[in-house]
Amino acid sequence: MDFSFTEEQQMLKDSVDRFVQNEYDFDARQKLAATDPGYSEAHWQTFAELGWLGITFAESVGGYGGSAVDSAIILEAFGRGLVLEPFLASVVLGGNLLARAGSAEQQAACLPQVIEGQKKLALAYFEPEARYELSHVTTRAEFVDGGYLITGRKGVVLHGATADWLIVSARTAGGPRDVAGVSLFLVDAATAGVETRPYRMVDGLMGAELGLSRVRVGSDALIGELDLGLEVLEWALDYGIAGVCAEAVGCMDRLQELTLEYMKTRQQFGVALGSFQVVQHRMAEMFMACEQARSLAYMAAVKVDSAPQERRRALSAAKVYIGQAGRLLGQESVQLHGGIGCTDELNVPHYFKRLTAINAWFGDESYHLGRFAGTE
Amino acid sequence: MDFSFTEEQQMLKDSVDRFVQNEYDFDARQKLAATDPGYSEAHWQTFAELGWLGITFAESVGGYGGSAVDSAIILEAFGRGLVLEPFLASVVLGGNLLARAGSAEQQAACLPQVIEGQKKLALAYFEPEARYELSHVTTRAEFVDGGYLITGRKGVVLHGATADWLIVSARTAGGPRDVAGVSLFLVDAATAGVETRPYRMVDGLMGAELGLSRVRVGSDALIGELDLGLEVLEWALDYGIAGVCAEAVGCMDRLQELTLEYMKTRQQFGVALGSFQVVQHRMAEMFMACEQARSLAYMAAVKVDSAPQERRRALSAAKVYIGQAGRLLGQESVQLHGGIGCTDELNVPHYFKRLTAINAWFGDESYHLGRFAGTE
Amino acid sequence: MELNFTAEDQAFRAEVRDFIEANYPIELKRKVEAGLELGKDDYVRWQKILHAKGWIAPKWPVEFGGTGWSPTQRYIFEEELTAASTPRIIPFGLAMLGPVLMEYGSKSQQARYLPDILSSDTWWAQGYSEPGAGSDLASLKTRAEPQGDHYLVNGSKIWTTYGHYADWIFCLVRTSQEEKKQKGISFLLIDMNDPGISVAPIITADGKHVVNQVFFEDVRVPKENLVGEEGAGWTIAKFLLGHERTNIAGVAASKRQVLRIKEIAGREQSGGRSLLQDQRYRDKLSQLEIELLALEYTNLRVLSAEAAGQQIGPEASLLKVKGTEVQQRITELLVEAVGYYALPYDLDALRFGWQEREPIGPDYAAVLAPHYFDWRKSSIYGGSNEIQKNIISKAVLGL
Amino acid sequence: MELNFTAEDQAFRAEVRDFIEANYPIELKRKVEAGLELGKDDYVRWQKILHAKGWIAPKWPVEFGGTGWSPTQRYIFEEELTAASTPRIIPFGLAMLGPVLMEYGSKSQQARYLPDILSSDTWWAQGYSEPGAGSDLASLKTRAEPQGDHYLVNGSKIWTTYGHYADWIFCLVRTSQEEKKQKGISFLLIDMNDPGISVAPIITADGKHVVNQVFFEDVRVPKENLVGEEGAGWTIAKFLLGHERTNIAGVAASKRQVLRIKEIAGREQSGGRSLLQDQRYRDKLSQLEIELLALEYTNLRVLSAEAAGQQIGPEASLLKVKGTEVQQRITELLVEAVGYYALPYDLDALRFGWQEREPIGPDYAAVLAPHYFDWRKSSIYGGSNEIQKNIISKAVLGL
Repeated sequence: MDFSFTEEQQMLKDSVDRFVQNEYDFDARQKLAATDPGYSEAHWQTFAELGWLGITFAESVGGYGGSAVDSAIILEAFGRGLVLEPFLASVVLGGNLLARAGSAEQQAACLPQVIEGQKKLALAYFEPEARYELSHVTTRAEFVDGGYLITGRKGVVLHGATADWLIVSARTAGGPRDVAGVSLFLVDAATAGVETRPYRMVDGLMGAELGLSRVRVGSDALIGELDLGLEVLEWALDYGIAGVCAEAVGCMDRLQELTLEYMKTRQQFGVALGSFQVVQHRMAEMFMACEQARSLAYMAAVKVDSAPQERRRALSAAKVYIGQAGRLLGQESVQLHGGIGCTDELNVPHYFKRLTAINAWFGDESYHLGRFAGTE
Repeated sequence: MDFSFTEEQQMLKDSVDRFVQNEYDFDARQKLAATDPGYSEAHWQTFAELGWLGITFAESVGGYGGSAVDSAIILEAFGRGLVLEPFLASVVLGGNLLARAGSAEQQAACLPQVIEGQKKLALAYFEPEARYELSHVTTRAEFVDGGYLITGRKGVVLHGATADWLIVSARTAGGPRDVAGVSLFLVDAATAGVETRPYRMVDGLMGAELGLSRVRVGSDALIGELDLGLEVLEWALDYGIAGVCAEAVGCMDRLQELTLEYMKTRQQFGVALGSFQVVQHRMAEMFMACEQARSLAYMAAVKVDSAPQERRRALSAAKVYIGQAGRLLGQESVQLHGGIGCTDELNVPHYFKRLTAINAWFGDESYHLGRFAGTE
Repeated sequence: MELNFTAEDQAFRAEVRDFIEANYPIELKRKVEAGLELGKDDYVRWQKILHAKGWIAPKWPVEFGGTGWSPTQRYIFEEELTAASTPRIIPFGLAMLGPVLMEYGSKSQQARYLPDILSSDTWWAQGYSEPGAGSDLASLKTRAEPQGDHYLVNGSKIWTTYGHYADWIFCLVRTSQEEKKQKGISFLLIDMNDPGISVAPIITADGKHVVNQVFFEDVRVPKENLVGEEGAGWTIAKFLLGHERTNIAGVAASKRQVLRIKEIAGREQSGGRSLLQDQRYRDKLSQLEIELLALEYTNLRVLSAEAAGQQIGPEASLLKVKGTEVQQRITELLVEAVGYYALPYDLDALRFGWQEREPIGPDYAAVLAPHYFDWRKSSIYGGSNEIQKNIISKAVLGL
Repeated sequence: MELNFTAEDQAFRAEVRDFIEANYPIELKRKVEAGLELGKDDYVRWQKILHAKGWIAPKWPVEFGGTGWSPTQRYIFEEELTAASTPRIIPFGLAMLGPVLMEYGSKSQQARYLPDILSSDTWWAQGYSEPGAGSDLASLKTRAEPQGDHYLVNGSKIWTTYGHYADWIFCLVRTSQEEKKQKGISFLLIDMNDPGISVAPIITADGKHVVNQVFFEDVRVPKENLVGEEGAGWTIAKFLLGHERTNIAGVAASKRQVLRIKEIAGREQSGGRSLLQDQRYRDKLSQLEIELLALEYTNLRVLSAEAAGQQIGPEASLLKVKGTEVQQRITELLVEAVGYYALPYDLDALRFGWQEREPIGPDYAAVLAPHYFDWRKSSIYGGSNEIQKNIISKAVLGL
């Protein structure tokens, strides 16, 4: 029973913290968010050089053999800076899925370039009207002439328009909501028939709607087993949950610092706001929620590779708690800041927005409360 | 749109308030609660003399033609004093049910005596394992020799052991949970085969388990239509809900007074507890909850006689809100009183207990949240 | 106790409803229902329609252009306006400055300003808050130094709603430094076209421009623009606090929003059925509806007391706190309803709708998260909910 | 980061489990599982069993009779005791006075008192709170006037848990009136058989007698019963605050209670299925389980830090607040589970179970509402949750 980081992990944490500290002040972040790709390609190269993009991958493909705890360390630090780069999309979701279920050829073709920052992955699993039901897949992949023709629509693909490869879930058998019959395909984004419509999201990150119109891929584009893609997809999204939980803890931690600082300096009625007992108790509630969220985020990272039911139970618990804690921290920080907390120019509401977005990703509190109960 | 009381209602309220003020101080109440019937027969006679027992009944049977608002006025005042007498059981539940669905003969035989305080009614509708499902009736009434033989068990009959007549729900057709096939019977408590096991409840009121073993009643014991008893039963319980909502408002109001007084006088760290802002805001929350509960209690009383769906929606809304407000007021009052708030000798926890009991009667928050949604 | 409306009230309601149906422009209604941005023209257009009918200022005395309605009629009127999704009546002139001028203004001020308020020919803004004075309004610093026949105004006001539309602004300013801080405050009317005034937009968390910071640099304001005595500003501000609280609970608007939730949740899918049939979501909605019922009947109790001639006191604080809690909860449930499609952000779609473009996700989704973020302000402005609880604790509970 | 237990830890857990299974009397286990009352004999019996094994005081240094276990082992030990529904170890002697005597007591005090604490031959009570001094402990008034070789003690202590069982009581008393109020407080050991002491029962809201008020009237206490210096009482009390917090979160007990909820909700019927399958109830339970998981992992983080040699500071306040919130929520869900059958109240059934009598409702129901009422105390005693939030705000956040 040991919650401490290894020496390597501590060095990693220090290194990411330093990057965020030096390169990611709020104004610089906002400028980046307004650019066309919505993040910095230069930062991305830095991530690659510092080895962050390969942290969780096997050494055989050029990675560092780390775990979900390592990527959680990176994402918690990213959370503090509201980092915009597509680490979650390309490394945590796309990369890990490919590393787990992709063939040796697929891995060799893609992962080294992902790790070196030359190419990016995105995971296209959500469909309009699916809400959080993973088995709701209407995009179809037909087996034709020794390959597949994929047709359908995917929604809210995280960093979907800047990805070089898309991992797409498509139905190869069964009806629209059957659990079996969903397969995963690795699709080059430049393939004819792939159309992306990029947009900014409320938290400054980039999303895209994806149209697939008779997109032709070879039979080697299939990732993992035919019809059995859902299991590995769920695992990858649980990995994503561990990631956003860590990121949310970074957001909450920073929000708490910012609000605490404001409470100590902002004067009303001739005294600092922080001298009011109501403020003190509310800050204490925020502190407790943040600490407990951190505990569950650690648990989540450690349990990503547990047996499925144990993993689901842990990840859903963390997601529920962090959704609620994130709402508390976000709303209270805005409230305690008063009018200025509602303006675009202050950083506080942007943390609130990111926490709100995180709650919607990979299933909200209601969804995970249900999944949690189902793991008994 | 007028929330004010009529002159008669104001007089009624003053009169009940005066009674509670003079006759129902907490020590006297606790002594009464420890007696054998668990209440005062003398008080009951006073109620009769003051006309309270006939308030909602038609003048034709000796009543005063009042409404649920009138009985709410009485019960709100009773709530302030934690009054123990079986007004809810005999008048609100039993009396009103009989007045609505009983034959002219049944009414003439019973209601004048109920109004004059000579006899009491109790309503036996709940069965072990039924939880809040009214149609869960396994007690059977068989038609034999021109009358009925009733056999079964009823649980937690409010003031069941001191009642002279029991109104009993029993199945005359259908399976254990069918909506149709439940009938209501007026049973003399002295009939052979009726067995009651009385007990005190957590709030000091009296309940009873009821055993019915081939209890023979005439065909004239049937109240209302054969097999269609559930509808009138539900109406009577909604009348009961309006009653306990009003009583709960009285409890909350008094709890709030008591706590406020304590906050103004109790010193800690050299100042009154009420000078702490955290206490102030929590008292403000209690005030708001209590006022809103009062609004819904008025609504509940007025809507008792509305069309069924409108009635259900209003009564369920009130019950949910008052359950929650009652918990808040009860728990916070105890917490703010500190150690003394956890002792049997202080009145505060007894209000908390009554509010807790009220939440369980006639369906708790969860049950009524469901019924509320079902009225769309 | 009679909680139903009288036949006269019902007839009045029908009259209001008929008028709105006949006169409310459909293109305006569509904007309001979709939660899109209204411009100055939109507001003025609707207000002039009501003015033409004589219904623009129901709370004003009849001699100034009011309607002479009872509190219940006014309540019904507001209910019907909201139920029909009409634009809100901009309060600064009609609900705020108007009553102030009637109570404290000179005859000539009344004659000069009231008609244009009534006809919506002048757009007024409110100059209260300052960067350093939020909930602690009395610490405001904008100075108005008496100099001969005018005041020289220097300072800044913040959170000025629609300051960029305003022709005039009424301000709390400090005309004296020496006295107890409340006593040095005066109430001044300032022409927004005066030299030395500049307006800087403040972009709120939803990305929109509604509020502003207004700067005053050596602005010369004639002394005749002072309302009441010098130093009467605090008294006037407190008087206004009462008037600002008209319809503070926002019950009718929240009822309309609940219908919107039901419509949207009825269209959203969850596990093969509509989200509205999902018990977990439905329970949250039921809980909200019950809170709203509690608020509605509390509001009606206050209305009933008002109609019986009682003064509304700190009960208004309850309506403010619970009203905004309900409103904020509504915005949360709307965000929850659309799941992933709460995330795309498109400023044009938020302001003007998707128009000719294909929507990203369902067309109703674009406004929901921004509204959620933006509406956090409701528990901050108009006396923060913390201030309201202080008021309850002091004025009602005596703590 | 390694969140699983080591093989050694697992082996230790097995050893503890085996010992309990072999030595824990079944009739005691049944009482604890049903939530019934334990008498003095019950507690002492179990403590003597642990003492015979040498496991009664894991936190004590080995030279005084401790076990020499690591923090993780102690945690596992507590988990196993709780999972097996053993009676709680009465803390006043073992967890509280023991460490105080080791830190502040004289050699002769240690020699005189520690062995009987270890063997449970002396039952100690704690004399801290007074009728006028709740959360504000420093304002206590019980006086101990120095008179030659003894103190003359007058005053009263309240909320004395099992004071009616106690042979001895350790008290905070005022030995000086003149100094800053914390400084005049001393720590005194008093024989409950001394003349002038009387014990009055306090019946709590559940109807039970556990706590008492203890009165001191001209009680003569030898000066050798003073622990530490005169005036050191406040320092000792603060030292104790740390020790009192062992297992303050109560995770293992709450986990056991969650199993109990599942068992009861699995037996209760709701609409033709078990209550545990009712989504509305299940969601509340899931939410509770998630809160408990958050508490458990936070507790483990604190344990891990402690094992790494870090001092536990105000984090303990978090564990107290969240721990009692979870416990109280458990009692609420149990009451909800049984519906109407939460209402019957039978003091004998509450204390001793239904025994030969037919239960009213399910046999597990009688204790549930009384426990709910009684457990409100958990957020009041041991430093109320309000005090804990003050501590967090000051000691952690610097407000």
